Amino acid sequence: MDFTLDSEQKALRDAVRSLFSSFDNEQRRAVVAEDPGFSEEQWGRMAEMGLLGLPYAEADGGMGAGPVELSLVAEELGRVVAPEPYVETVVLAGGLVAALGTAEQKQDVLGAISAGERVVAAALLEPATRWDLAADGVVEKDGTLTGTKEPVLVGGRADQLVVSARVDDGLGFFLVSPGEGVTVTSYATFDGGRAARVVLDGAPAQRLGDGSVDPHAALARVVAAAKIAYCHEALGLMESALRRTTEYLTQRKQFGVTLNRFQALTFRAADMYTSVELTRSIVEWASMVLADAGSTPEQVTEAARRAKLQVSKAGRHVGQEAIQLHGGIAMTDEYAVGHMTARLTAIDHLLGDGREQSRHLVASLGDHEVLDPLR
Amino acid sequence: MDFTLDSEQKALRDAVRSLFSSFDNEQRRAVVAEDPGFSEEQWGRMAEMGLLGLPYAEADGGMGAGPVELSLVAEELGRVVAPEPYVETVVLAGGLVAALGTAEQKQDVLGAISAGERVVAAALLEPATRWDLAADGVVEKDGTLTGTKEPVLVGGRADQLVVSARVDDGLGFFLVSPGEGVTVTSYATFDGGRAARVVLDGAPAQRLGDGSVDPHAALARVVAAAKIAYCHEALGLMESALRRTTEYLTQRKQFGVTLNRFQALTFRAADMYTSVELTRSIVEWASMVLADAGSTPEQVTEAARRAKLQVSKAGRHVGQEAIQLHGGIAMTDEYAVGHMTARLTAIDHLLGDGREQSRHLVASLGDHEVLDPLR
Amino acid sequence: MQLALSKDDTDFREEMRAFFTEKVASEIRDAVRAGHHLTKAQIVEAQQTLNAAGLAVPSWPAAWGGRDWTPLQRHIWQQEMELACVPPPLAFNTGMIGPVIAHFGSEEMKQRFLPPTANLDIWWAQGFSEPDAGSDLASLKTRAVRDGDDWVIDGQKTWTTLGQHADWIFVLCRTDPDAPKKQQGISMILVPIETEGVTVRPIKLIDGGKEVNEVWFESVRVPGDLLVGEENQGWTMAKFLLGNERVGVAPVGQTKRRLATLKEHAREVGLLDDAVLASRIAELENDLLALELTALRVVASSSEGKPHPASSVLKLQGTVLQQAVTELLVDVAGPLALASGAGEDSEVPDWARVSAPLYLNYRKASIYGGSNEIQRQIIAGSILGL
Amino acid sequence: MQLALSKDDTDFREEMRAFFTEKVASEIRDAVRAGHHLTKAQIVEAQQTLNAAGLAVPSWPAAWGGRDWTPLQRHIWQQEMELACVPPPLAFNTGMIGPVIAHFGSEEMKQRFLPPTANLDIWWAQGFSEPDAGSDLASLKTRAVRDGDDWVIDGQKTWTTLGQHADWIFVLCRTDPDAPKKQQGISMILVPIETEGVTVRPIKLIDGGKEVNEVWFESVRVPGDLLVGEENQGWTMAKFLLGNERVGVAPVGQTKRRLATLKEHAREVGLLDDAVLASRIAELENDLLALELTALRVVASSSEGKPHPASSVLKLQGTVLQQAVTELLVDVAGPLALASGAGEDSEVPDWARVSAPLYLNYRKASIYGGSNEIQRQIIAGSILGL
Repeated sequence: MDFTLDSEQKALRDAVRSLFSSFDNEQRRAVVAEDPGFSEEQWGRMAEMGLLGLPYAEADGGMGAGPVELSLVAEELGRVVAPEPYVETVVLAGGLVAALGTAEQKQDVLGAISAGERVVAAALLEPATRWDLAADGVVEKDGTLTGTKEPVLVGGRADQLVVSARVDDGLGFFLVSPGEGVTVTSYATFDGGRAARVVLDGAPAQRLGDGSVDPHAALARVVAAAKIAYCHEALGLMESALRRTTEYLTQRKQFGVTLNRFQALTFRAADMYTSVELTRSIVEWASMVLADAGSTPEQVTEAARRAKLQVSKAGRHVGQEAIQLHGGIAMTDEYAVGHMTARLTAIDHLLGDGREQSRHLVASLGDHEVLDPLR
Repeated sequence: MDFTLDSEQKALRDAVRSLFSSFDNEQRRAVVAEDPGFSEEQWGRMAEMGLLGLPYAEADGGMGAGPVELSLVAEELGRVVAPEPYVETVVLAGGLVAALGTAEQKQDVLGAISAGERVVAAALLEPATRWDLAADGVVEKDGTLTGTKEPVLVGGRADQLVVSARVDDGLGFFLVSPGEGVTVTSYATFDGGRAARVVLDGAPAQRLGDGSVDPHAALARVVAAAKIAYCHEALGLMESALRRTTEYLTQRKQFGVTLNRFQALTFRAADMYTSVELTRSIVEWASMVLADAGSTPEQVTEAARRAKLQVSKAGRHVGQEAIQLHGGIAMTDEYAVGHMTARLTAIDHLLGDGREQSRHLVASLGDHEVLDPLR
Repeated sequence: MQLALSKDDTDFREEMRAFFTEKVASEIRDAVRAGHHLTKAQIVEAQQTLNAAGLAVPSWPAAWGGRDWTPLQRHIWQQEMELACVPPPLAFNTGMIGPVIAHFGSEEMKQRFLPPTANLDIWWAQGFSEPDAGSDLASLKTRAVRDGDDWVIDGQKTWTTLGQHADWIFVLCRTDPDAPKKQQGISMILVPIETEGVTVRPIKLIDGGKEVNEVWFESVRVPGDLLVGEENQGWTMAKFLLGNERVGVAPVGQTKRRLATLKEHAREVGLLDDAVLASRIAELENDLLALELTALRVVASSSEGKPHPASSVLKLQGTVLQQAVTELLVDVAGPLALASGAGEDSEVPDWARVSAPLYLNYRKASIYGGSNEIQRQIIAGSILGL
Repeated sequence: MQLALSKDDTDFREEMRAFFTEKVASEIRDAVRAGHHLTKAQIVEAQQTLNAAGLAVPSWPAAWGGRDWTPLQRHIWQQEMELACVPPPLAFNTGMIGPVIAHFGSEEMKQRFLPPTANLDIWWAQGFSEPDAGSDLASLKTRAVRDGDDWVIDGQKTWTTLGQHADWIFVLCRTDPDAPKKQQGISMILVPIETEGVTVRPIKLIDGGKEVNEVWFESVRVPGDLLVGEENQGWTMAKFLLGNERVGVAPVGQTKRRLATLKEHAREVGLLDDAVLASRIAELENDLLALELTALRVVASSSEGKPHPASSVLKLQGTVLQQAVTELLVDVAGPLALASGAGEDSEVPDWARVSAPLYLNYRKASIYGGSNEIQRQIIAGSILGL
């Protein structure tokens, strides 16, 4: 067991950090104020650096990198509250294509994602369900889809959608392009992003894959990978929120002294640090479980749940305290910390909140005497 | 709605406070070290003052006072961590006799309790059950009882027991005297009190009442009254623990200054105060609900649950923080605060802990839109 | 001790309930219930409806529209108003500057300002906080200098809630920079917002709303008679005002109503069957009950302008529960909370769409109006003697 | 990054697990599992079993019985020991004075003391805390004065854990009362407990146990060669020692084992079907996992005597979880916890009877060994620069 990064991983992390080094809250506000809610230029640069194809096979235009590399990117994006839809497009939508698609579909879609030529969105959620991603409010018939998906993250900007739908033999995933039979209504989300209502009315759809892969198993693994990536994004957010808070405490004066003279505040910052460190441990472990070839699907699913449960708790703690310890300034759009809290809140409620993870962990509580992270 | 005490109530409170004014932790340690774990002399004085017959009808030798008066006594006992088994004997055991007994039984038992001539214990719990007081591990047959009750608070000292048992038509309550067919094994409890294992083997028993009162309803009301009395005892404990803590913070020096110079500590004391004030409000309200002739049995049961839920949360908070803010000294038997925490822990787990109350409150969550304490 | 309300109080409650649910426009109450931001016109309409019935300024002196209610009646009035989703009278008018003018102002000033203040013909803004004086209010820097009969004001205020709607602003200014203590040498001056040199700029908050503002004063000249009370008496007025603010600051009724609708939504999405979520709701209900009972205890023992020391508990715990309920509402909404910007054609219900912005917005509750740290300081210092 | 253990480490773990579960007396392990207090003889027997196999002092220098294990191996050793309910080697010997003597002591002192210390032939007590110096250790008042070659010690120590079993005590004494800083002028002196003038008095704690003591020193005379290292070097040794203490201070394995048995008991009493209780267990398991993984991260980057700064997180969160598990165990026991004093003939199970005393006893965990407030101070100051 080894938590250290190798030199290539460090180089990747530094490169991503450098790419976003001048990205500040002022820029972010300008970018998220206009559709599509992220910077197309930056997206292009990410493609040039190979970040958008990071997890895909080289044959499909990708870099063939693993979950650890992906996690480094997500963490750096979190650190600066970058609005680029990395997890949504690369891990979730692209991940479904990589897991389920035919060779041809993979080359087409993943190649286009990797090159930054196509933004792809996963249309999984439906208004009447919570986290049941095998929802069946959209139905396939004669190669077309009918039904409504909402909220679909990045749906308004997407060049292509990966849509879950009910088919005769259960669950199917389809590629749909905006156009005939597809009505997309885009709107802003509270974290500065975009989501859409996607109404399908006999929309032409191409089924992903040749039926040789179990769609439920593929979905479970892709969702686990996306959860873990979100957890790393959240970790970056928390570390930044903590850093901003400690900086503020050493600079802001009240009652004639800087705030770090108030022990009640510094102790709370210490508790934030504790939350962040505990989160880093479990989130990095989850990436290692995902990366390990010996992990069973159940172990991967469970590791993702465990990381996300911790992120839910720590994200609330750190996000709320970061605002409180700052005071009013952190409530403003002009200051970055509030946006970190908003994004942490969004991540908490994507792919299942803490209670949802806990509910599943309770179900397997009797399967083990103690948890053992060592293998 | 009025939270103020009248002058008689204030006089009663002051008299009880005065009775225990010289009772300190040194005395308490001496008293709880020896059986029966409380002071027979003090018990006698309480009888003389009329405290032991407070809630009973004058015809039965009591004072005919109400729940508010009773709550004042319990609160003062809590304030000094008095080990006298007031709630156990007067409210719980005597309360069952008062609710269920025949006129003759009431005169006999309640008269003897009021006069301090007899300590009576309620033997309700059984080893195999949790808070199911209608447990039926003890069975009646031909006027005798067989089975085991444990833990029975004050069982070792009791001159008489009120025992719940299974009878042909359901639940029955019986008067049992130590002696033939009764084996009592007494031991200390972690809060300085005493409990016992009571093994009944064909023990002669006299059924309480003439069958005209529903035993379940009577039990529910007596348990509610006992819960509320315990809540007041806990309130007294918490107020003392808070007072001790603030005194300590202003006296104890560390790093050259008194501890109240450390803001992280004083803020935590402020949070303790908040817990205590919130507790006082709901606990006093519960006494008023119990006292109000217009309250339905359901309202009384619910009010007791609500008070006990708050006491469970606040008692843990205040008890744990009182020790932590003191440091090591509060871990010692020589210092009173740890005993307050121990007693708060015991009360938490008597007649249902916070989770048990919450479980029942959840069941009626849909019965109301909002809670309204005003009538 | 007595549980039941008196017959008078029961009647009073019925009267309040009937008025609030029958006389205040249902469109306004529906908007409040849904958690939407109200327009200025809606807020004005609601307050004028109350004022016409003598229900806008019950705590004021009777000569200026106040009612000689008991503390319990005032509590019932507020509870019923909140439960009925009636927007409360604008606090800057009825809870802050109104009582200050009534208590400290000249007869002339009272006659000029109190009636339009009660009726919201004048919309007041609060000019207290400054960029460099947050919790440390007394370190304020905005200066007012005598020039003949006039005052000339220079400085900057911030966190001015709803300042964009304001007609007037009451401003704490430093009038004696040489005073030995920073609390001395402060005065309260009334300023028409249209005066030359006053600039109001809304601050966008993290929930996307613009409810607070920065206000700049550049050589703003106002007549001398707009000084409230006496020169350098401002800190006394500020304390008087903030004391009033704290008493009414635990919006128990509003939080109860929010929790009731949350419970309904939880049932709709099937979450009331989740024992963990249901127990969070049940325990929050209990916490709110304890808070409401504490408000009843505290309110009864407060005397005019001198709040019960435990009123800090109301502010502290009041915001804790406000925030807990808004947090729980996002949990009930789950992923649907992401549809915060969706329009009315969305199938995602309105309550789920407003949940996350509401949650983010309410992070302010423990900061503004005397942060929870300030409340703990008050409890530790004034009550516990630490 | 790499999840799997190497083959060597896997083998190492198997070896440890086999040893602890097969070679340490099962009566001792059962007593630990049941939460009973161990006798002195049991603690000695366990440590001697470990020492005979070279497993008592792995962190010491190899010359004195240490093993050149990796940090991960040391972690595995501790985990497996705790999971197998083996009592760990006495911390005062192997984690405190042993390393101090090995690092600061003379060759003669090492030869004299280290072997019997490793084998628990000498039972050491810690003479650090004083009645008026709790968290503020450096303000200690116990004095040692040179008299010829000897030291004469006067003062009082307290919170001396298991001092009633001790053969020797290592004492921090003030040897230069005129030193400019209170941290200077302190020395570490070894004292045989049987020396005339040493009095040990057990302190009864709130759980009824007597595991800590007061120790008085009245004109206690010991030879000069019992000074460890140099005069006035005591504070350096204390910091060295307390740094060591913190690294191993998160008994994750012990808490995991407790939670596992708690889960079993919850199942027995039907509480695993209570979703709220079950979710508390599941979330505690997750918290423990995060703590264990943090220990693995931190341990790997600690170097000898210089703990990773985040080791304060281990102490802080380690005690939080220890306490949470003991609190939850009382909840599982419910009213049966009241039978704490019952004998073996009671039908109330043993685990329920020990639950409340255990809970009360573990309130100490966040106080002793550097209170959680001290840990927060360290994190805020040393790590966050506040």
